[in-house]
Amino acid sequence: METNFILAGFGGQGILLAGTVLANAFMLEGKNVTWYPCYGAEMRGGTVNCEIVVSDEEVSSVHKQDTDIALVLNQQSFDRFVNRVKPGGTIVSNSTLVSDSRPRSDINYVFAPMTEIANKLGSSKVTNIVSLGVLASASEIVSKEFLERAVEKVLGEKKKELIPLNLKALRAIEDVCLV
Amino acid sequence: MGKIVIDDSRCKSCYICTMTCPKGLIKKSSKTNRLGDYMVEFNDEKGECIACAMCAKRCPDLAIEVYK
Amino acid sequence: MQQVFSIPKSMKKDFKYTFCPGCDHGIAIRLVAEVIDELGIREDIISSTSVGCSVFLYDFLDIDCVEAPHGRALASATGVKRARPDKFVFTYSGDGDFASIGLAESMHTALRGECISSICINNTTYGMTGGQLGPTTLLGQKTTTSPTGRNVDYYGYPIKIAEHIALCDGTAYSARVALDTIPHINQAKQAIKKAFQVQLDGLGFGFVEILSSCPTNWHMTPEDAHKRVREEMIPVFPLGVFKEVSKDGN
Amino acid sequence: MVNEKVLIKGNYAIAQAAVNAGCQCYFGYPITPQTEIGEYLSGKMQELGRGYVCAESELAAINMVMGAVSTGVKAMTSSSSCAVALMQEALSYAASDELPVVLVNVMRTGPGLGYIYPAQGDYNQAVYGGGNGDYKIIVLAPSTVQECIDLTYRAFYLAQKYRNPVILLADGLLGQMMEPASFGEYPYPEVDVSSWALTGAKNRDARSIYSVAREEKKQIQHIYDLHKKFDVITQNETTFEEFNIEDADIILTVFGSMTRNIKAAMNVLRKKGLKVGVFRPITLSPFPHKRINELASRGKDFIVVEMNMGQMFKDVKFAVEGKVNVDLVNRPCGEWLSVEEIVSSVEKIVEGRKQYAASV
Repeated sequence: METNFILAGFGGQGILLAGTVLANAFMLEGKNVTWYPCYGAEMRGGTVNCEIVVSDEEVSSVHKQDTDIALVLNQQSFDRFVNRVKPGGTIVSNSTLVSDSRPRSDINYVFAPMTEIANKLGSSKVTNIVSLGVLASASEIVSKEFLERAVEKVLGEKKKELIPLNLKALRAIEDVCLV
Repeated sequence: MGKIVIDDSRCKSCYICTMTCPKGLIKKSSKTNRLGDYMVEFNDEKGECIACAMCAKRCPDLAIEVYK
Repeated sequence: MQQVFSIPKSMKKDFKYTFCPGCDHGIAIRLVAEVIDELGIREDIISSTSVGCSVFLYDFLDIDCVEAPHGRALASATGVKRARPDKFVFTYSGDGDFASIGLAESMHTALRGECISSICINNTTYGMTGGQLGPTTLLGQKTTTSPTGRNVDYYGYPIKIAEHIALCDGTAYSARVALDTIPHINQAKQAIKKAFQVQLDGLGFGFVEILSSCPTNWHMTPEDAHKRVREEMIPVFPLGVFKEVSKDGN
Repeated sequence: MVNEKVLIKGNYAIAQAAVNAGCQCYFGYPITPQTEIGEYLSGKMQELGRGYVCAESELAAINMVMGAVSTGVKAMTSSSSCAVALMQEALSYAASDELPVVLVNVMRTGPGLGYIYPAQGDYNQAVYGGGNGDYKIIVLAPSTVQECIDLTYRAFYLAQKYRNPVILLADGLLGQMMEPASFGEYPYPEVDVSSWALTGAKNRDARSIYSVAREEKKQIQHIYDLHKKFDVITQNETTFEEFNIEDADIILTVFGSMTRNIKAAMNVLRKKGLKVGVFRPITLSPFPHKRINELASRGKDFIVVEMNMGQMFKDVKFAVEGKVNVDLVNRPCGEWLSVEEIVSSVEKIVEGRKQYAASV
């Protein structure tokens, strides 16, 4: 089985890093995975997204028009990607920056105030990792245990001091309900 | 007293040496090379050459050896 | 009798110059060979030459040599030096090669302060292709591509290479010399030696621009060509040392 | 742990593989989507005491590589499409000089500046070259990040073994994507370069490396020799990958990053009852003409799928010698072909062939 993810936000929100952590988690789980970025010419403030495909077989297509799960951290990304979610798929949104609208009836919506939670933890910079925690709660495919190991692997020795905060961010939301 | 030896196989008959020698000891000869140009010859009957090597230093084809 | 002037040891055995009669390349290469002999560096040399009459250096000098495309001698030399920093690396180019098609490579090699020595033969024309307007063609000079003479409105100005290279911070030595008279030939050899010495001392880029004649493309006798170097070129391209960094850093 | 899997970007994989292969010098100029190669190596090469120059242009960069490899060391540059165009002159020289230049082209779109979408428009540029004269380059086309590593190793080895320039033809997708891969160790023996490398004329005759023999006969002989050498390369080094070829009626032919889509399309088509196989040249030059011809002799039709206006298509057509049908499923540079599009295009072609067969 193959599952596609799109992670999107604005430059500076740590989207590519979140995607890297997610892809590492899948790799550690022994699955086949690809990570593919897309960003505009702007270095900061422009839109950024990356696509992650995980599969038990060889990944068939790194880049696809439609996706199973979208994780969006700002309004612009919500507006852009809500129509690319497959029927029956899920869009997970950062409700701190995305207004609660449900333009389609054939997909699932998850809203969580990710930036707000991150700020409470001490830094808006961990919004991306909070979002992965939400994603894990919303999707069976993503495992929090492997995400934890992936956080440790990606941050590594060089950013060791950041690991505890990020692990906390990952656990900040234990359960979310599909709405 | 000095002496120079001109390597005819290297000389291209540019005649710079004939105008360089302060004593006028190098002259066009009546022999021609493969391009039909007159070759140069060293003629020092009176033993005037002092091996100053000016001819050799200005020879673009390294065709002159100088002895003293 | 003792031989007082002979062919330098670093010349290839039985070499025959393939330059036109009266061409100063022959003298320039001899001076380079003499300097190599005097510094005792022949076995450590990897040189690079690019297209133009200068490319045939490898036929005359008994040293390792890699050919580069037109204008790229300095880039190729940079590669050699970075791969083998312990080797002695020099380039031998013409003005078209060094200052026109290869100007970016030349300037940047100087700016990086590569420990490379570079000889540039300036004869105010593209010799190998038959005497076209080059970067150093003098104002008023007629060439096959400036049939009425180089005028500023139409062709712009010639470049003063040695001065430009001297402005680069990575340059350790930059000089302009000529080959028209015996004293100038002697000075030229000293300049080449210094440009080589700054590399051996690890001071940076060493450069010598050599004003040379091209009797064939100037349509002159060799002697008249030397007269032109003296009377027309030197007033525009003054001889001298434009930069010299010494070992103590001054 | 050299065999441990790491999640790594194609560009970084190529760069680290170059380090492992013993690449002594890197020279480059930034251009998206391959800039990470130069960025990664700038720190790495300094750390290892190896050579690195931020060149003033791509022209300078590849000529620096030529200078460096002439001394017998391994060296490389990397660039992308429109900037690789600038390097063609040097590739022609390097082929004639027999210099083991390694060039990585992480393709973007074209013609002209193009955009940074993944593309396969430089097949002709790499395989047939933009430089002057009769010369041939070895071209390797990876399809996964793992293969970016494996073929970078192979590029350095083949370059020195045959004294021939090698192009690693990746694309923006492979350069930018991450995938689990492991480096292992450089798997090839070191090639003895002592018979030709320039190291200074100490205790031996002086050597010079140049592209032109000024005698007509020698120059002509040189070209014959270069091509004889490439015949040996073709004999020994042509590589390709096949899937479900044996019972296949139709062979989808593809190179590089598009391979995974094609394999997925093959699986879909097989489920629909079409006997489809996949053939992928790994060496685009030397191209596996012989194998394709064998398959054509067995009556298997070909459909070439590529992200350009039909460049490898011509080579496949040439290889089958008119024995079977060859069709093209393609998009211009940068426009991604999805599995669904490939499936429906192949179905249309098959239907068309059936109708044609019924009508004659």
